[in-house]
Amino acid sequence: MKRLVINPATRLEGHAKIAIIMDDKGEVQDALFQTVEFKGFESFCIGRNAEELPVITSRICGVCPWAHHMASVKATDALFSAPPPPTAQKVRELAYDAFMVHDHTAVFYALAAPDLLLDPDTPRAQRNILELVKRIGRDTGAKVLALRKAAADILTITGGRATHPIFGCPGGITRGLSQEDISAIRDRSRQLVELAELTNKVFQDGVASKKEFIDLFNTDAFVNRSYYASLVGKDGRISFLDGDVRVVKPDGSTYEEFKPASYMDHFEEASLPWTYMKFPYLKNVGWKGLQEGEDSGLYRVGPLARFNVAKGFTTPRAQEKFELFRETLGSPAHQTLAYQWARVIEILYAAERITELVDDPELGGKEIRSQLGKIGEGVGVVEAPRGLLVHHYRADERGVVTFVNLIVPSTHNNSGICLSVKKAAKHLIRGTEIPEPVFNRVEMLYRAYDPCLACGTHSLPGAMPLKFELYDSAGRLLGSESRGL
Amino acid sequence: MKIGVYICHCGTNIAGVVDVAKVVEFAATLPNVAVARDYKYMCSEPGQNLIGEDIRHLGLDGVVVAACSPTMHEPTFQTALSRAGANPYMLQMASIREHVSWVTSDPVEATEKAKKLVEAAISRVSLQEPLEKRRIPVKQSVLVVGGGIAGIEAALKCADAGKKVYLVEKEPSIGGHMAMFDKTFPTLDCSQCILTPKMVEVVRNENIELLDYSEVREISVHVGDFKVSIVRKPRYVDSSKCTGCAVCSTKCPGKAPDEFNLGMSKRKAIYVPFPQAVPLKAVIDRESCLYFQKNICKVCVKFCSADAIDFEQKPEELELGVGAVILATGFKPFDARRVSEYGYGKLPNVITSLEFERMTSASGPTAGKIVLKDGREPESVAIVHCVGSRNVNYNVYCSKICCMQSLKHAHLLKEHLPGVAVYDFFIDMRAAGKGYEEFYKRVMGEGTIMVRGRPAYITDVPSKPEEKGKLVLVAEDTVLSTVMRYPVDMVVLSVGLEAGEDAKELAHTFTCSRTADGFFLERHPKLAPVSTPTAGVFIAGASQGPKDIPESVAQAGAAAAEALAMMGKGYFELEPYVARIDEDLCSGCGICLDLCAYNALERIPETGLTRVVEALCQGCGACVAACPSNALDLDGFKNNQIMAELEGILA
Amino acid sequence: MKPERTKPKLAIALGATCSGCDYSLLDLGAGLLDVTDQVEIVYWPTGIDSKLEDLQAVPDRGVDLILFDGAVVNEDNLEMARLCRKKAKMLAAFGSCGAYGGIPGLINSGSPKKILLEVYQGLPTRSDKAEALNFEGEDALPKMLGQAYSLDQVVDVDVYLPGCPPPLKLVAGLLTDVLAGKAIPKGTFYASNRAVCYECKRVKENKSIDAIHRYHEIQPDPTRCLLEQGIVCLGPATRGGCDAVCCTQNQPCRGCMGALPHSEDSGAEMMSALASIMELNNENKEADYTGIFDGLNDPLGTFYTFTLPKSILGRRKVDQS
Amino acid sequence: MSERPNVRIVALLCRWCSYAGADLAGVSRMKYAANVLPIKVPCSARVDPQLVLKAFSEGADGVLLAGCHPGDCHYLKGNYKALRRFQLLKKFTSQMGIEDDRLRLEWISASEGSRYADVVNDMTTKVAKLGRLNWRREIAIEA
Repeated sequence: MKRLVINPATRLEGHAKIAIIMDDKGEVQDALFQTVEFKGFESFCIGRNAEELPVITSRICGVCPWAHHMASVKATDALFSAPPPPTAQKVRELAYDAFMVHDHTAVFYALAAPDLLLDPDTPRAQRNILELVKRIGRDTGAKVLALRKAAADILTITGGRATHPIFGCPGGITRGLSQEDISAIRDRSRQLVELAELTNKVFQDGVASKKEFIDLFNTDAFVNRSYYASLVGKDGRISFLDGDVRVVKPDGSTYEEFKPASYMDHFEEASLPWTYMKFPYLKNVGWKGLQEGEDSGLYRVGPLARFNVAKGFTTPRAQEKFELFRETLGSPAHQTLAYQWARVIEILYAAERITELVDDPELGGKEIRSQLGKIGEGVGVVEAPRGLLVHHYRADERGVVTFVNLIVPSTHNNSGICLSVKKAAKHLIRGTEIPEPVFNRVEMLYRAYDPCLACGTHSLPGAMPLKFELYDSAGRLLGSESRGL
Repeated sequence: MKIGVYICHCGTNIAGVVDVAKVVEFAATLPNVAVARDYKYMCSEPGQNLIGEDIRHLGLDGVVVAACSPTMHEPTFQTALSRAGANPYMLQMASIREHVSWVTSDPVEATEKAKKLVEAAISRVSLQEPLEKRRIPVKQSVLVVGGGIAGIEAALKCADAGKKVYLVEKEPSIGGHMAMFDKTFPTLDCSQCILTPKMVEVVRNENIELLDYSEVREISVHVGDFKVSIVRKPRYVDSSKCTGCAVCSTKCPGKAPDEFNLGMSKRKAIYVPFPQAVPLKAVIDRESCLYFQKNICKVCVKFCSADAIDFEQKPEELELGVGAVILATGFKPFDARRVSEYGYGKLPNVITSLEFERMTSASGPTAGKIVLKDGREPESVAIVHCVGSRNVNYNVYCSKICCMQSLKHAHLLKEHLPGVAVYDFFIDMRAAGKGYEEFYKRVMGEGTIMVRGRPAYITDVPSKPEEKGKLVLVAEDTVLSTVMRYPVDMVVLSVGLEAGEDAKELAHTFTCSRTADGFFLERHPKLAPVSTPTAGVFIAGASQGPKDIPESVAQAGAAAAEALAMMGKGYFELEPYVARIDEDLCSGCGICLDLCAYNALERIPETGLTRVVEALCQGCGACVAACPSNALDLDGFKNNQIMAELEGILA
Repeated sequence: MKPERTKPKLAIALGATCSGCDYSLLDLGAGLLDVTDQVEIVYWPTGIDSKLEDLQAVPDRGVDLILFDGAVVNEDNLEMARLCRKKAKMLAAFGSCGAYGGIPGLINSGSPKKILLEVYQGLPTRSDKAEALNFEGEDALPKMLGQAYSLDQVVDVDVYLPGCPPPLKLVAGLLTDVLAGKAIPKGTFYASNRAVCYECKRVKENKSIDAIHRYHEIQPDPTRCLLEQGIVCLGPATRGGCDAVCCTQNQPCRGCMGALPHSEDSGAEMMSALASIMELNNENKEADYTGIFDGLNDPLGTFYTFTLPKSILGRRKVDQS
Repeated sequence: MSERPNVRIVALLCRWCSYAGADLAGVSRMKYAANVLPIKVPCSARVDPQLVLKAFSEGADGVLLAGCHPGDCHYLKGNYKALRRFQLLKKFTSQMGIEDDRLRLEWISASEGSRYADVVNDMTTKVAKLGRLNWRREIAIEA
């Protein structure tokens, strides 16, 4: 049996590993997606002033700081009993939509695109955004980057800067928008729509319209029939910031719908000795390990989940794409690779939504803060690009934090990722050899989730290096294989 | 860096406990130490020479003396360094006597501690820098604020010494309260008679520029050179022309209460404050002048042969530069109305001591007659001490002059109205002063009835027939310890002294502080009684605290002497410990600006950054510790020097 | 185009970080391409699929500039830091985490063991409270070092690029200097030597405050200095270079740019400054100032949000037990 | 003191009052614990909190700040600033796990030699009870 030496250096980037456990018959018994990052925010946020948490927790992740910031701001709204006035809400939504474009485009062009658009024979070393830019032509590349910068600009106008905003505060925002700000945003919103259309076209032409890709999507090994959870707006449509949490069964029917504040009655986390990551599952269904189907509490979040939970978008062009998506993949769509497509469509929605908001008279309002009320407890839930994000705080009467609980999307999806990997591995691996295709496929799979483990791992979402380890049932290491290390 | 370390035995004072040899041996091993010696008495001539020799021959650039406390001999050794051509501030002392040998019983512990202090001194001195005492030239001119007896005295003294003097008085005439008094205790010589010559001398002395009817508007406190701006109020009479003949006054139809007589008589709209006024010039009071009020009359213009009247006069502003300031702004009499139970202002024949002074003055409203409001002469008069003084409700302090003032009044009463009954209510008789006690005896001899007790209240409601039409003082005679009722015709309230209304602004303008009771605060109650924390600003007279005339005069002399000594030397010498700012690091945050007690920090208008006004900096370092960008540091106590000492002491 | 002189080699490596520093580089927009044209990126896990071998393959001191993004909290971070030191001609502490410990440095406010327990047992959504405590033992997982360190506390650092994230113009400044082959003195900070106040547009009038307010409690006058309005702003004690962006957003500076030159501890600097001007108008015998700082619930979190590991005390007292 | 505690207490003494007070203790031959290591500063307001933190991190087990009594500051108002800084600093040091008795502010006038001796002895006893602080800013990492 081939025994691979583990180069100690590989541990340096071992922020994510995949361990595959074989049974005695050499059958894949389990596949475990392992992260080793640990920061301890839940602990060192205790003792801080609650209003500082939006500042501190945004640093959980430099890739999706706005998601954490906004979840935290919403949690502190509740903690200080200070519902934000309409103007503040609208500025928040506008900024958040800009963030969605900012993040989704990065993910698409930096990860999905290289996999999907570059010739298969492209050497891995060149499978990156810079290479992609070279391929689609420097001009187009520059254009994409320039257009995307419009999103960064909007984030800077509203939040002072694109990464780690100085923006929200309990009960509102700290700086309102001037007319100059608004017209500056209006100009850029047009560029964002252009970017969104362009991106959708790229995807449509390069992927959605290609049979081989759709077949790949539909490959049984890459389909996971799980529960899905996401926020839905009052109208049952996709909403990034507000609404209740809805969970749908693998058959698409609604399993439960609840107020974000009661998340504890519905989610529970298991933690396993070999990873710092936690494994959430639906409390009322129960933890059956990495199993799909209706009896297993395993659920997934993120773009695909949003598509499977909600009944579409409020903006026309995005809704069009949504319907095409369902037509092509069915509903609910269990094809893990479909995450990418959903993501691309959401870019369009966010851009469209900005063009609506920018003309809303209330946007430039002066009332941007509300009175603080009783201090106590607060749960803030938003749809991060990668899915449901929960911030939950408690504070004493001085507003000093006494308790913090965070569930990040990639944690929600942890089980999902493991399941996908396991299923793919079972399908692909025989014996102790790890055949070539495993890498590409498995990699594509977890890239679909775009696990942002910075909130976990420090790679542009998904581009993390992979390391396989094979264990026997007794947990003895049989072999290992590294990729991208 | 070459450092010399010198450990003193101080006889057995140090060597008796500290193992000096061990300390020397240890010191010699430390970095930068070129030589380490010990000697029986470092402060002795040969001891100092030892240091001098090493500086010259070994070229030491830093010296550590481990001996007594620096408070004791730092100057001695600094001089030793200078004599040998080294900078005196390259010295650091380790106090191994007061802080070690005298307070530690165990020789081992003592020696260890001594070592640490020596090591600290060595690591500190190696970061010290040569410093020079600051010399700031002093302008040869004085500003005296206040034209009362203290101000006049101080002005004359400085002028006689040949210095230019500016005497500022806010009233139309100098003279202050003393000019209002009739007699002065205990000698009873006439106040005017002794004051007038001095007042006249003020105008005669060409070194004095009298700025009457003027006030100090602002002053920029720069030690040695104060920039003062003064506003001269318009008299509406051209002083250069007015002869003081007062014809205008006699013809003028406008009337107003006479301030000089405390409103007990009327004066004209154009008037000369009082016969002996200096300058002897008329002044027009707009409020009562028909021309200013109704645009009619102009009688004065008609009758002024000198045609000095000038209705068009405007306030004029003067800018002065002076080297020293003497504040002699005097006091304000306690307002007797505040003691409502004494009925002043309600009961017609209850008057204040100052009103009584005017009454007895020949030039006063009653031409020297002591009379009741109805013109009768009083048969019985009560004098009450401590009105507004020694009382938690008003002023806790003793106004000091009231006892003698009251005794003087008792005497004057007997003198003017033989046979009048005088009751003198006192708490304690405070007659401490040359000839005072004797005067007290004399007054008692004259038959004044001394009642030891503070009247509870004064009423005109009779409780028995003989009290009809009388003022009744109800007081406990604490000697007989019985409450008694004393019916009298007139009551004189001996009011205490309070800080002037303008004391607060003045203190602010001249950046000197005040004590809780509002009087100016001296730099040291014993050793610097006429100085203030602001170098070059001195205080004299009742503005510093209640005092009588001789004291005021003496203090005025002292203040003058201080100012003269300073100007005579020609410069200030200030410790070299000043804050310095690195403008490349200053962000202009302004944290330091308002916390300096001496206004030594100011914002540079162009850049918005901070500047240190060296002459004002006293070297406390409050701003240095506060400066969040480490742009400020303190010569002699630099951050790195103190840190070095710390590291040395913990090494 | 003809082969130009060999491009400078650039690498961006990661410790304990949110990777916001290097992710924000993408916001250079098209400008990013200009940079990438002129340098050879040998290693940048965030931006490109680079192999660690690529970095290891470079001869020692073979990379002209390595930006190290993140604090050092576990053995992985430590080994990465040491590898970077070995390979870099010039090693830059990139971002507040690398320079001062940053937000991950807040872990120094408690003991790591305690934190593990809290996060893995204490939380309500955890079903199996007993399990998962043998992390430290598990050699599959990198060992926690017991506290967070700034990069220069574990290896020698050449230049500093503070900020959370570092303002792009400062990053551009460093890259330009490197591309120009400019000699950069060791210990150079790519940030201002003056405090944030120097860049802050707010009007400064009188620095004496009677009460402390939290930034969310009042709506400050947008034109006047926040500190003068009683909001604890670390601007006066913090390096500029950020154009006072937080103050512009009506929020106080939290000090991400770190301590000024000659200063070791921006937190202490600010405490001293604040206490000096607090109740400045109430200085008299009677004033005992009890409770004047009751409003400041959390000095540690307020004055050391980004700089705890690099401060003078560095971390909470290590329990002798 | 019978058994000699090996704790070290740094005393930052203002030049005008407390240092003079310490001198007086010496002149009056009052015996007190040798654990105190005096450093002279111009005014209690000169003491930068960094100096105190530095003292702890450099190995001091206790730090004593001493200045003129309120109202008697040679520089008028320096000691008020010292007091306010002390109160804030204290809040921080206790958050950092430094026990209360290790950091102390006292008003000691030039005439209070005995008070200086008492304060030093009392503080030495209390700090000795707590033992050495031996502060570690960084847990050493093996190279």
